[in-house]
Amino acid sequence: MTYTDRELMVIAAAREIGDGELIFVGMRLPLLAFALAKRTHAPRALGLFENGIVRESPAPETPFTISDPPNIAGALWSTTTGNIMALLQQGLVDMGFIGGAEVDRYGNLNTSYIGDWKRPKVKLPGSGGGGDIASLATRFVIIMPQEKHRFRERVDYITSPGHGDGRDWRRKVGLRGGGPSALITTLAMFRFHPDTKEAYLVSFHPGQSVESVRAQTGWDLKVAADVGPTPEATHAELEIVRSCDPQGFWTR
Amino acid sequence: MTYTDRELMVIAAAREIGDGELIFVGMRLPLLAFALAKRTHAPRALGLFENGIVRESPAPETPFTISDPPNIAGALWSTTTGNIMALLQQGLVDMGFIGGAEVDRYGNLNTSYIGDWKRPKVKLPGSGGGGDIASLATRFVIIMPQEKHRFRERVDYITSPGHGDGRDWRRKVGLRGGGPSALITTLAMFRFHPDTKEAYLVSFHPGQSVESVRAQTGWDLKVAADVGPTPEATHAELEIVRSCDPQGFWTR
Amino acid sequence: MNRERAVKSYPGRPDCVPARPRSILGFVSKLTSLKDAVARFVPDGASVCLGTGLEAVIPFAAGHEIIRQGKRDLTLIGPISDMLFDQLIGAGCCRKVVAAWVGNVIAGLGHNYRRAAERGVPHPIEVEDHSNFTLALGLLAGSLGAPYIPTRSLLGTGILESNRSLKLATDPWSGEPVVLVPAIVPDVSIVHVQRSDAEGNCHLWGTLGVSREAALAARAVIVIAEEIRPREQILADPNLVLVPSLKVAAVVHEPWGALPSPCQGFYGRDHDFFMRYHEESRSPEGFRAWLDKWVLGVPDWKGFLDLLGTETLERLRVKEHHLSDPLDYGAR
Amino acid sequence: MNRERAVKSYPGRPDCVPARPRSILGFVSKLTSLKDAVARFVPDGASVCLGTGLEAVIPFAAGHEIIRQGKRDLTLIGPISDMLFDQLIGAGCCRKVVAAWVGNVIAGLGHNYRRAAERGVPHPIEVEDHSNFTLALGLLAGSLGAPYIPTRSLLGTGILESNRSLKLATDPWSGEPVVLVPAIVPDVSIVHVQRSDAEGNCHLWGTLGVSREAALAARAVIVIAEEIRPREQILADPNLVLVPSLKVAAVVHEPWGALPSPCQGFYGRDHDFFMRYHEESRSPEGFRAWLDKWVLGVPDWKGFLDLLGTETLERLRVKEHHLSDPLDYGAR
Repeated sequence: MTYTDRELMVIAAAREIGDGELIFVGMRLPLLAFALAKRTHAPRALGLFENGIVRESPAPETPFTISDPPNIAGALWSTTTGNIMALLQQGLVDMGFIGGAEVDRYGNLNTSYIGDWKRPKVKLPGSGGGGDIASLATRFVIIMPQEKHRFRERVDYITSPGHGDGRDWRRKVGLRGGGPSALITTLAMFRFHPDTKEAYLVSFHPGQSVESVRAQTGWDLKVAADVGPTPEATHAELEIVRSCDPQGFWTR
Repeated sequence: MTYTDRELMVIAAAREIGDGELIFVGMRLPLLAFALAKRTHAPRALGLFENGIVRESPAPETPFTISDPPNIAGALWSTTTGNIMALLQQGLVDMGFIGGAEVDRYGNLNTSYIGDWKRPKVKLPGSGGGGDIASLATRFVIIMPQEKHRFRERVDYITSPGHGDGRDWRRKVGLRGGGPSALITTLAMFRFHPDTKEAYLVSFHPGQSVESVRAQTGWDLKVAADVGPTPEATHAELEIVRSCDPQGFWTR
Repeated sequence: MNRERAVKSYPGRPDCVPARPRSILGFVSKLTSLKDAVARFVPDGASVCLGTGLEAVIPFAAGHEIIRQGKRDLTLIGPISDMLFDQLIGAGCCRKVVAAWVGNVIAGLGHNYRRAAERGVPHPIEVEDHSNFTLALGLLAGSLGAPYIPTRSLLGTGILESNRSLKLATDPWSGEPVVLVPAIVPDVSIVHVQRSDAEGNCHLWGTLGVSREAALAARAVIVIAEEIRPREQILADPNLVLVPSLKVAAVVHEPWGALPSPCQGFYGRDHDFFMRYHEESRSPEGFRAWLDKWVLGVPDWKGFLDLLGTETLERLRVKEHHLSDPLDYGAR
Repeated sequence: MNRERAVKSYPGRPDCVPARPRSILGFVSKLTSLKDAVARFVPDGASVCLGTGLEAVIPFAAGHEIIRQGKRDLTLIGPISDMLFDQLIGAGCCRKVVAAWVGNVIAGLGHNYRRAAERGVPHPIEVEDHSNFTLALGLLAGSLGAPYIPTRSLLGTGILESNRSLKLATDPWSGEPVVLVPAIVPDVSIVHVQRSDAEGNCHLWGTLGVSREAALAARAVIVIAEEIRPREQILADPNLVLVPSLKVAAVVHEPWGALPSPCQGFYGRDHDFFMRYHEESRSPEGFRAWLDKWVLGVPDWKGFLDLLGTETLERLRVKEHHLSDPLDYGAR
């Protein structure tokens, strides 16, 4: 059974969700990943949304944005953005998903400025809740398309803090959250070294190889000793993903 | 038509309320004063209550406490204590009423400790919202029984700040509210000197005199040049007060 | 055991990142008896926030159960607390009070509070003086996971001297003085609400006071509800939900559980009860007699209500109902 | 004239004690046309908070009227703003943006925002970068009348560098670094709600975002309502009232006024409209054409709805109604 990179990204993301965990979800692929996890290995996971929503189960039909009425009806709680972010700052949120325009070897994300922020080449939309999730969640997972120009040795601007310049940078700057635990791209999957906190390749998606992934990475990429193909998407997983995205708006 | 000291206190307090003003009301006599003002010269005044209530009109029957259900039904707003106090800190509240166990010549109030707070002779209930009203309201009015031992040269402990040690003390300590504008007692009425900020006698209630009031004041009392009897309670005023306190629970 | 951790007491200033109440998460029913809820989630030495609705929805049923179980060394946190803190102090349950006002609102002073603070009877207590605003801000900071919140209230007062938890500082923008109020994080907050489901998704309306901040700031929440409703009925209005149920450790169905304080839409205030308590608690012996009759002399809240009598309940019961307009959460 | 004072624009960091909107107080009807409300309460140079419900209840009707009236030098304040800020920037109304995210949520980048920030087209704008949390905390501080609120978010980020309004400081208790977020006090906040009375006592439910903090922090509030209801119906649920009406300067009855964003219980999101805007606004000419058609080419919101067409409205209208359980506010 064939599937798209995005479908595999959703499935890989879902596998990062533990049962009973509090997950800061957000839009697009993470929303599908949350729906998948709930219907497979994490039935007791809870989803948080920055518009003020806590949901036990995803909306019956996948909303385009987190504020679409179907995402509010049937919520466990509909409160203020501040009260949701407060759960992050209280240290209660186990994991959050973040995307980015640029990432570097330590998992720092830039969604603000390409080039010098004083005279930007490109003005990106900004943090949204990304900077808060990256700062405060117990761990976070990065989901983004992989292209060499997006995978930088050093990002121009840190919007969402990863591991800074590595090692105990987060502790030194006073960040309480644990930082990025995984990086899921259109080509591969990365984790972060427990000591150096540098991203390393753990698996490549179908049709990819260590070399093809390295070719789309803007730094001298470290590779796991046991690197191999990303675990296949199962038939059951794909059926759920497709039932949540029948038009393939997100995953095609 | 005869009336009690407390009835006159209510009437004098009501006269301190301006039309269209935001008034931090509280319990007991101030609640009656607010009801009276609304039905006479200040129909557009609004009442705030520290349990989270904003009312346009007093409850149909005078409640024993501000949290009795009749004080919530028909409110303009029922919110948190914090949101009500926030209106104070925003500088939007024109006047608040405060009582006290002890007051001094500069209108500082003590409702916390008689004697040294480390080894108190008497432990009083504490600030409640009094310290906040005194700190933050544009002005406040003190209502309390007058006895020599309660009218101290200097209070043992400042719970609700008046004019400190006088002059520009409030500005020096950083208080934004204007401080006490009037002191209404069972015997008389006082105001505060615009420069020295010291309380001085402006009028005495029926049966009292400058001397009798001075005899119940614990400091060398200043007296207004035009001191005289407190303006009489009118028949109309008394009828309203008595209709709000038919059992005389508060005013007898 | 995990549950114990969720309400473990922290010495000194509460850490403003509460322990994750892991075992509390999940969708099992949390319905339990008041006895069990207090036994499990109000350990000796815990900091307990209650009386968050000011003069309304005071969880007297829970307070009396705490007394019956002889809890000790509690830190009581609440804005004005009305008569409840005075009872807990007189019964010897309390080591420290963090409050803006302690007494009997309608009658004035709290006799047990005075005896404890002035003469160490039944034993000495520590008092942390607040105003209603600084207590609300401390709980708000706790609910935000923020270390503190600055305010311009209480500048120049004795409270800054007697309450060592408050710090004087300078607003770095204006250079003006501010008071920093540190986060208050109760080990457990006990809130009385009109209705809840079995998981702790609950609705509170009428007087809020500091109930929301107290519930969000706490490491664990005990919900005492007048009514237990099916989940769909509660989640039909998710904006009204007081606190996410993942914070709730126990749900107790205890009708009339706030008496003699009022509960909007259910019952009014029993004014006379407060007045009688004030008279009867003037002496330690008088208070002891009151306690023996109303708390220790009955096995549970049902026993209290029986003593109070059905006539009183009938008199206090709300008879004129005023219903709000329903909200349409329709989505398609 | 007093009214003008209530929305007077303050240079630099907003003072966190708003001017008392005196003339706003009092119980006259504040019902007015959107035209008048924008003309009187959104002066050139004002700081305006809108789009407080994140992707829902975005006051597009008000935004389009601001463009039609050619307002200039506005400071736009909002968390994610979706498409609205991009439109106001492209139309040349905006001097400064205070936001966590500016673009088109469903489609990504905001073309006008990019042109203005990268090339000064139609003219340069100042950007104050926030996260959703720091923006919410800034408005919360404003609503509290507090000068600032500390947070542990954004430590080590570029936002602390590019947003000079944020200060790095030390928690005096733990000695750990914190970010101080100064109070944000909009001259006027524009909130879209389901229902309001003529005085501005209003009910908002569904997605709240930062709507409450924004309304409480502002010097004045413009309420845009789907329905105008009699006062008794609104005050039958005083806990749901968003902001005390004394803060409200104007009440505008503008059904469908949040389209193409959704409004819980009334209508869904017009997804296609956002996608089409993204395509059509790629070039300045394309945006101009879009603006001429949808905003400048119509006299008012009614005109916009006519262009949109009744089929679209019918498609978006909520047809499955889910009503909440009424609340009993009975008191005796």
